[in-house]
Amino acid sequence: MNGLHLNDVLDRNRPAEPEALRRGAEELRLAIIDLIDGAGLGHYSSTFSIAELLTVLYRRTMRLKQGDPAWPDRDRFLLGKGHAAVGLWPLLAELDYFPADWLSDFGKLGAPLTDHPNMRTTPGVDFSSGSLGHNLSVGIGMALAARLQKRDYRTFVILGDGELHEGQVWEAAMAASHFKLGNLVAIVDANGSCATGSTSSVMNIEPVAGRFAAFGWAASDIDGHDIAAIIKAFDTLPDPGMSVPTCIVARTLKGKGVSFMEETPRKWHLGFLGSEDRARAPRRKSGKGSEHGGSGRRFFIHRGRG
Amino acid sequence: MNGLHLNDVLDRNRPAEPEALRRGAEELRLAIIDLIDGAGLGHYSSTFSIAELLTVLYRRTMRLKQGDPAWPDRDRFLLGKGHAAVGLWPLLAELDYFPADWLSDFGKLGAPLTDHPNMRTTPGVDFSSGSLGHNLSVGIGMALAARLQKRDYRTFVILGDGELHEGQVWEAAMAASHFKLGNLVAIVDANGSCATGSTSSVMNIEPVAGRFAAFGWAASDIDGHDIAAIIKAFDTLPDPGMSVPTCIVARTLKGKGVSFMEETPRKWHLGFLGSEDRARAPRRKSGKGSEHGGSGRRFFIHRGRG
Amino acid sequence: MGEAVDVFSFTAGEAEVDGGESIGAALAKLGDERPDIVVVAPDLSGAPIAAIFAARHPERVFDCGIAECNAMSVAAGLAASGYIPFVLQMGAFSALKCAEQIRTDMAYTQLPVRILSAWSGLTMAYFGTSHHAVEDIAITRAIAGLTVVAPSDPHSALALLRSTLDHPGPVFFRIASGDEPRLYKGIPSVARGQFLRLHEGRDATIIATGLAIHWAFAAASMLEGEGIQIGVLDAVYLKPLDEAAILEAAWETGRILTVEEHNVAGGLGTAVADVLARNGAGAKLSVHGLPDEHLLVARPAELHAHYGLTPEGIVEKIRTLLEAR
Amino acid sequence: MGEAVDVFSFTAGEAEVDGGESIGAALAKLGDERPDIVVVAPDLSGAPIAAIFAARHPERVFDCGIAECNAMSVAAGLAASGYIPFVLQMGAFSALKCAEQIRTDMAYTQLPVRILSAWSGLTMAYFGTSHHAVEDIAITRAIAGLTVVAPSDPHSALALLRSTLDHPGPVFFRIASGDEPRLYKGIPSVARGQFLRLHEGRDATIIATGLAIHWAFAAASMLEGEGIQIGVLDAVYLKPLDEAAILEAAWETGRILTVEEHNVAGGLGTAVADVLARNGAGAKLSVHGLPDEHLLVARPAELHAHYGLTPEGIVEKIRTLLEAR
Ligand SMILES: Cc1ncc(C[n+]2csc(CCOP(=O)(O)OP(=O)(O)O)c2C)c(N)n1
Ligand SMILES: Cc1ncc(C[n+]2csc(CCOP(=O)(O)OP(=O)(O)O)c2C)c(N)n1
Ligand SMILES: [Mg+2]
Ligand SMILES: [Mg+2]
Repeated sequence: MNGLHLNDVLDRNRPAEPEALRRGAEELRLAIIDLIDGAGLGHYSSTFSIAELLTVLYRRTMRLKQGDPAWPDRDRFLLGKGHAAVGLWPLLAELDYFPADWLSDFGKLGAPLTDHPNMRTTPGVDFSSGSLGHNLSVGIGMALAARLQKRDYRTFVILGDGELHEGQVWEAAMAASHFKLGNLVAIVDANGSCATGSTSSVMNIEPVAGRFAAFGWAASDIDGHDIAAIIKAFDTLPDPGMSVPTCIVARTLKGKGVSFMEETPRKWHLGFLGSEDRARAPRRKSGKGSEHGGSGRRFFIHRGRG
Repeated sequence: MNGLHLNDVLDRNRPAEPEALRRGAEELRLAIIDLIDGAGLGHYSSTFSIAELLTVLYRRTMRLKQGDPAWPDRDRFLLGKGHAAVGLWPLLAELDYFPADWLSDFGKLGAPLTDHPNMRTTPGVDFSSGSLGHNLSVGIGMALAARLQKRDYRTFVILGDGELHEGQVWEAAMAASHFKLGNLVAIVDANGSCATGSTSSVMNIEPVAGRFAAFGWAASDIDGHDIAAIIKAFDTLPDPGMSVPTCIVARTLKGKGVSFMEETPRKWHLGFLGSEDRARAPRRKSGKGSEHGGSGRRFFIHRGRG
Repeated sequence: MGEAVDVFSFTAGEAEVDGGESIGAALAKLGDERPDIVVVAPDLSGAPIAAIFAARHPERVFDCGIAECNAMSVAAGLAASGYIPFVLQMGAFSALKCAEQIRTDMAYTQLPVRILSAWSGLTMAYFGTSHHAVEDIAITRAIAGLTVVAPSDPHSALALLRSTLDHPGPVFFRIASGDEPRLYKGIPSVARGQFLRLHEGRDATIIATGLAIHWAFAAASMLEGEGIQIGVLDAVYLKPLDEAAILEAAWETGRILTVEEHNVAGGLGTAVADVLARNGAGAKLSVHGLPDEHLLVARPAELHAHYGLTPEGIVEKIRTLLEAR
Repeated sequence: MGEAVDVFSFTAGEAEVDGGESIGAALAKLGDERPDIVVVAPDLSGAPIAAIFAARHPERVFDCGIAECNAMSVAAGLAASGYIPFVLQMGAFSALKCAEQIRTDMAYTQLPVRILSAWSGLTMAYFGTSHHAVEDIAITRAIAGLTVVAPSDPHSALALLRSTLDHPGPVFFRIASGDEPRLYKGIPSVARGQFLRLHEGRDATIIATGLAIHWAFAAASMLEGEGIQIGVLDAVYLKPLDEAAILEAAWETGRILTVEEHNVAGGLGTAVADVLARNGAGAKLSVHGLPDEHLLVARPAELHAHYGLTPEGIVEKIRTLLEAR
């Protein structure tokens, strides 16, 4: 896929072009639409907000080994907001962590690729998630392990902004700075929305960077859809041997890339594209299209009548 | 006791003299020694660090009604660090919330006065505690109730500094400012020690006021043994109708008042005074003295051999 | 309609169900009558069960964000101040995540909090094991002073909601999706600690709870055509448990099958076994539910079929039970 | 010695017990042998079980402060990175407070975390209901993929510690105070899912766990003087449960008494009842433990006496059981 061979080590901050990464993020969105079409259900808007972040991480920033998801020196990646797992699958397939044809079984009974990440079924998933609020703690365990093993891998954790409501995140935030984990990087997907409404109107989390800073982190905001800004933030991470964990607050749009999702991101927290929606959404040329009729379904808010 | 009659309303910020309050705190410590002597076990050092805070709250600051622990307009008091309950019992007895002779049964099988506060057995306990980290959340419920009922009572919550490790405290801290609870006052007993060691060496919590401020509170430090400073902080609390919760970080000494406890507060987290210790500790003239021999026992650290 | 709809449709609260009330509508109506009812809903104030109430009484709804434990203790504080809080929780994150808050802040203190634990069992199974709520009967039944009920349709939900309203201690409602099809014609009258009888039996008795009672009832109807008479008891109360009904079933039909969307270790089946064994009732017991192992992840209907949690699966279990010895 | 000492003495880890090893000493020794063992201890790194290890291997001990849930998930992260973490927790704040972290981060993921849940049952009962750990058997047994063991003395603790060391999934150790008097002369050999037999029986069998096995053994000795032969089984494995031993006891002695420091709803008694009823074993069962109600608060010894959790109380239960029918 990416012109790489099995067991090639993919170095950190490899020279991927910003423009190629930008296109990669767009392709990822299209692949996500295809995957959810196949499964008949999925989390569009939560995944679209991190498309650029995931693309830069997997295609440029993280040290990985093609085809070897268990390589001990790989950088670790944890998806605290596990409901965006569908965004991982195309990237992990590209790394030859599993056969690409697994993608077509996404969401099926007994299939390895599931709606939330499961480390026991999907090679390349460093930890399972689904319950919000656990994975920053798990990341601390991995970062402590790196130090014990004198390895210099980094552990990246993407958290939802609503996920910051969970107290365990703050237990972990406290512990990460206490343990001086310069090898831990938290990325908050500040897409402004949780399930019920705008994150801060449901339960205020601002100032996000200010809160992490008070908990002992080096924290700053970036535009989470600006490839150049993401590259700059990741390229200039402190050495993993340093003693302050880094928090990057990525300001994003929930539903980014699909106009009607950007407008009503909550409706697209969970659903699938119905026929009318599909006509309006961007499509891959090769996209098989959904076999499902009907309009988008929303889990928490209300069920459409159509 | 305090020259008051049943059903007298005790106004907020009543004119209790600083010197009398200072003496009151000392008397409270002596009463605590007596109570623990009677029970044969108790939390000295955690209670001694809040003697001044409790004394000013109950003898000056809180609006209460003599003999009526369920008066709807009373200010509420929650002891997040429930293991300091023994410090409450003399103060609640003084308010005629229960007969003074209950004190002599403290800690006995079936007695209403227990090592941790139990709202179902002790009139005047606004909520039970024992598991650290819950009571700030409970206080939010009470503060929300005040607003719904259009009552202007305040809810005070004393938290241990180790208790701040619990994530639920930060869930509550987030919610209190979000709900604009100007009628909620958190007092952190920053005595510098949790069970295993110094609070911040076990798990750093500093800057405490800075963390609360980042979570939307008006927060500041005071000397928690300086009666004048405590009075000033409590007398100048914002009106309960205001929209920002207040956090007072009281810098205290764990074991304050007993030299050998101040020196090794952890050893006195839980224990009882043995004969040698008793000779060194301050005593009430009327103190009955313990029937227990032996030296102090420490729960978490190690058991003495003597 | 796409097939996704079965999985997540959750209309309770949004609409009248079959001309009757939904849980959400009922809660809102209770809220009209009783100013002491408040709702706490961690990032769920827009969910149907809470939404009608929220629209009518916004000042009495407190969303606490995605902080389930805080929501529980806040509710306890409200209850200690004279309110009857209904805390809406997702099944996977209620008993399992907040057991300590339930035990310590509600049960120990005996406060009238009501936990609406919705999307329990496999309702959200598609999302992975993290979203399975198949341990909650075991957890809640072990907490002294907690009442545990499990409505099986909107009508029994209403009956339980209303009849427990003034119970002095906490009540845990184990709700599946909340928009199960109607099972009871009218609002059944429920009494504390009693099962509801749906079908008279002679050859065996099925005791089922929640969604499972629908399959059980269908199974009994299927068997009736063959002349096999199966009693069906809806375990709407899980604690206190209807010991008298269990023993009577043991006595009268000699064979009992329990069915539930819960781990067979520690659920309704175990609770029934407990009653039988302690009372020396010699009935034959078969326990049907989710195996005590890592469950597959898929849509609920697929998993129900896979694990035999269907009328057909139950018929098969009954046949085996009838053949035993 | 003041009487307070009985309540809280907790020497495990501090010293050799009866010339044998304590849990803390054993853990430290394992740590010497195995560099992959780490300790996580929320504000408990100075507690005896952790302290010797901490003195010898400070770089492998992570105190997480009073944040039990975080400690659990941090341990899971360490386990996913090749370590065998031992998480020391207080009984009241382990299964009850962290059930979701156990289920989701350890059991779902099948990671080799060991939870040392100490001060369980009524060990800390003096501190109030918040410190009672009497729901943990019910909670842990309902979690698929979790192994649950309950050492009853330092020797069985060692046996369990060592024999489970390389088990691929998570293991929950239900430990009372950790310095119970010695019950086993040497280190017993334990096999996964099997009880230990302490006494041969004919008239009835007592199945007890943790502290209760001490009283059970004393009761059996008392009854032996009267010519009554009571089998005694130490339920060191609570999950998987020793179904074969239970059924054999039912078959051979016809009468079973279970004893535990746990709510009688959902504990060992319920688990044994479950096995009996599902297997149609007609044995008479009596379940002895803490009543399913608000417990008194006092020192453990006072509560044990109050609730009949003593050799004498057990003798009485056995007499009633022997008289039955
Ligand atoms: C502990 C827990 N509570 C509730 C949920 C249900 N849930 C899934 S996604 C979601 C909203 C998450 O918001 P956010 O973290 O901002 O993620 P986003 O969807 O915006 O990416 C909720 C409440 C969950 N998965 N885990
Ligand atoms: C949830 C919970 N975990 C652990 C404990 C055990 N415990 C009792 S007191 C204590 C230390 C508390 O430290 P701090 O909050 O600073 O209070 P202090 O004793 O200094 O007043 C601990 C860990 C508890 N009561 N609750
Ligand atoms: Mg968000
Ligand atoms: Mg302290």
